[in-house]
Amino acid sequence: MTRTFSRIVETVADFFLIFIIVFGIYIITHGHLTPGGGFQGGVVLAAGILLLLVAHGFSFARKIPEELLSDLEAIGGIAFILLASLGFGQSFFYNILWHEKLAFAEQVGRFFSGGAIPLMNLSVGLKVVAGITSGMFALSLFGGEES
Amino acid sequence: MSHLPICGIVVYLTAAFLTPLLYKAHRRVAEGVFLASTLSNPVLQTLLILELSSNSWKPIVYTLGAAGPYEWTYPIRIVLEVDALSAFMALIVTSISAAVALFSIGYMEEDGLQKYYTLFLLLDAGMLGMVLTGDLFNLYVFLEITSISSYALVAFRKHQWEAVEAGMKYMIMGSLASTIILVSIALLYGEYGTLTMAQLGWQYRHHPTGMARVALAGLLAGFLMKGGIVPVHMWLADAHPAAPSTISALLSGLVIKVGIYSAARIAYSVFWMGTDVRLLGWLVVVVGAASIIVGNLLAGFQRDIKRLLAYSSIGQVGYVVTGLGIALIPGVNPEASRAALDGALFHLLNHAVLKAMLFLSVGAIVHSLGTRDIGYMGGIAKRMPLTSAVVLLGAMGIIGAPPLNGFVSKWMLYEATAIFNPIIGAIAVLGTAFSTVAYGRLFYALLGRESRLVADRSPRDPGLWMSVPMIFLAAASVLFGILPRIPVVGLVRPARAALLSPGSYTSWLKVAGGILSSPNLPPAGQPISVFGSWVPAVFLLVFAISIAFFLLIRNLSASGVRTVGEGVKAFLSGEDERDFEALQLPGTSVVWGFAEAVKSLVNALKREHSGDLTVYLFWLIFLYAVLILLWGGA
Amino acid sequence: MISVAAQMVIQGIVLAGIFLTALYALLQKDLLASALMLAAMSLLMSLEFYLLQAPDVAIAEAAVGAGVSTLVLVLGIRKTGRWEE
Amino acid sequence: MMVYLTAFALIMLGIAGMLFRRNLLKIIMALSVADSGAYLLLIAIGYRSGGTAPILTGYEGGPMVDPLPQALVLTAIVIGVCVLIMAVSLVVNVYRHYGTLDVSELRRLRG
Repeated sequence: MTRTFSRIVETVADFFLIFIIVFGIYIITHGHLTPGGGFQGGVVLAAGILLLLVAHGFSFARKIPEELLSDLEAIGGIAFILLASLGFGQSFFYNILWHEKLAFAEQVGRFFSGGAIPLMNLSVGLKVVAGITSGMFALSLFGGEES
Repeated sequence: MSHLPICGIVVYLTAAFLTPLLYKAHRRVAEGVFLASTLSNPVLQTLLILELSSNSWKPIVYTLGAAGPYEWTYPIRIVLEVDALSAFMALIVTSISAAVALFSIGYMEEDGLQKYYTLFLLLDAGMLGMVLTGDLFNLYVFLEITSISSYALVAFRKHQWEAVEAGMKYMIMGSLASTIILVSIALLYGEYGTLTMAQLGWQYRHHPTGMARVALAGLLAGFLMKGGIVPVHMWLADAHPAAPSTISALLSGLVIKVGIYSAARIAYSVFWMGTDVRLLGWLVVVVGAASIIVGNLLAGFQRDIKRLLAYSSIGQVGYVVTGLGIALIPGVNPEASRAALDGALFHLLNHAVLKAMLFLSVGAIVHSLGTRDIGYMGGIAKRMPLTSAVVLLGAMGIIGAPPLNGFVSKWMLYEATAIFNPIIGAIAVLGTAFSTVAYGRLFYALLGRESRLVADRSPRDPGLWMSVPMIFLAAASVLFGILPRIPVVGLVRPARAALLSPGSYTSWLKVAGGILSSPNLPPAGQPISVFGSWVPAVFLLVFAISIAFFLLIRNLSASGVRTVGEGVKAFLSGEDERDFEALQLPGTSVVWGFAEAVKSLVNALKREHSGDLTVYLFWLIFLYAVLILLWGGA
Repeated sequence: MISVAAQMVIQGIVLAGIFLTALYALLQKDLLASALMLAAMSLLMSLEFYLLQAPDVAIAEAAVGAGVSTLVLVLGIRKTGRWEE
Repeated sequence: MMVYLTAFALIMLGIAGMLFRRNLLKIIMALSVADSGAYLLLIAIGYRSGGTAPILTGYEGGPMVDPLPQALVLTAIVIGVCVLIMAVSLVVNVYRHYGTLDVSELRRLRG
């Protein structure tokens, strides 16, 4: 049960991992322009990391410290709330960066548009990657039978 | 625009994400943030109430992400809508969780896991969001935040089989209920194209459709499950004892109340104005009355003290739901209708205070003894005088003993139910009788002879961190009992008025016609006195029915005598008492005779609580189907 | 732009596929096979979401349903037992 | 119409699966089938015949499908995956304590 897969599987997984990660990052960063956003990209990235987990065996999960993941998750959450709080001059979640032309305020359709939304997508993506990965790692390490 | 409505939620969420980061730096810092956020929140909600009352309780509408809710011609933004009822609930949620948070600093010392603070704060944020929100989308999101963190907290002690089993059942039942709620929200959206509750109420008033009624059936079934009402209460008795005691206090004190609140908000503010809700109101009254009987009765037959409290929660929430159901029925004596609603809301507040206090103090006892069996708690009152005093005070409050707050709200409910229907009134009285038996055993046990376990462990009263919240809650209970006018006039009446005037809930909408008036609204009358009205004939009838019940039980009771054995441990000291071998109990003795009398009923009920998840799920689907058939199809 | 009739046919096939995979997944005694069937259902579901003009949801459903939740279920099956008795 | 029928069929199928299957993992799978039915129902409700996806970039006029149900479904998917991960980790715990996944064996708490 604890045998990892063959060398071929590992290599193929490593190869595809690059594409999965690029695709995930694309989905997150273009969230305000194209379908997708923080959550979708985050799940895709998490799925990539989990592919590593499957291909390289579950002991791989031990190499990534649990604390790092929970820190990243917390940072993602705080960043999201801070960005939402920026709008307190008007109302919570008010997109002040865009309405006041402070940052990311180019014309709709350009990459640097959308105000706080791309930043929010980033923080949500961070939170989702860290959350799902840590949940899965906890699950896969559970019971300590693979060692 | 005032930002008070959102502030509480933001404070909780920020603290929830900060604590795991700070925990690594220093544990005390994380605890400080945890305490600061939970203790500051009641202040924020008090300010919110002051702002509301200074504006003659006109609902505050707060729009997320824009200056106003209107994008086109109808409200499209996500809104928070705070009226007197929401603010009342928000104050309860934040104050009780502040007390519990203070207690858990001392209590969770050993478990001390950083996840606990995050989950606790997320649970608070979810509940606060549920009571403050003004649209169904948000309600669903916050409901799920609440539910998921409570599943996680029930299963917090994963190394115990009990927590795992209870968490599993709770989670699967709760998820099915959430799915039913989601489907109902989808149906409502498909019907009316909006999820803002005020807008939905307006639409339903003008175009009531069958599909919307089906949706209401689903929403009610789901939220009644979250509120632990018979027949979908089975998870509660498993889940609440399995959690750590602080979490039990939150779950029993607040989470189920928030479920009831959501059901009431949807039934009253959205659907009440549209159609005749007589049948629905009766259905709610019947499930409430069933909860009163089942919960309080089964509480008397538990050896596990936390399970006793959990069953008693079902019974007490039954009172709240009965009161809410009575006011839902049009054509009831308006005095009774108002008294029922006052009583229900005040009992909601009182039960939150009392159950939090009971779970915290019982938690301290369980913590120091290492067992939850009442039989081993004999004579602990001498060793832990403060804690035991709080337990017994809470027990008296729940029974409804006169100087305490439970008495006032129960009295209002007795009167309302008696005027409404004498049989329901007698059931309300009977429920109190059952709960007296249940909590009476605590008096025997705690004040009785010292058991060997207590002598061995020699427990002591907990430290300052844990004593202060207990004393605070006990003081609140006594204060509300002696001076019920303060909470009733200050908080409960405005909340009741808000619930009974759905027109004001929708009044901010830019629609023709202004404020709606409901066909179901009872005509305005003289404000009812705190203790209601006195109608001798009705009360005589209720008295007669109660006596008939009593005689029935009395006649069923065993006529023989019984030698003391295993079964009375709980009332003596918990050990097999050699000295008491000769003691004999006659069949008329309160506790044993009563137990014999209702044994067949209790055994039938216990068979129904078989622990089989499939049966529990079946009951949820059954309730849903009954609601749809009786009300959706009509 | 595909014609309306063609779209109806495609949708019919996809929806029938969704239903059949779900049915098969729930009737199957082999838990691993059911987990994989659920993944297939999720993929078809995301295709259906795409046809219904919900690309956001389609991406999320594909990543979650076919990726993460299948893996979670497979992990759970590995830790417990493969066969439903 | 077909979509609505499929959605309701999936919900019914999921509920039936939860009621008649005895294996906990199977019950969780049935729950996710019922959830999928709810998602499909919501998306179908938001669909406007001939509408385009609700994305501003490259928008050329014409009807758009309703974005709100899609947002609701996304939220529900997030919630669903959280519940799934937690449920499976609880199932693993159940297996450790009870040695079985049969719900009729999971009956120590009762009465």
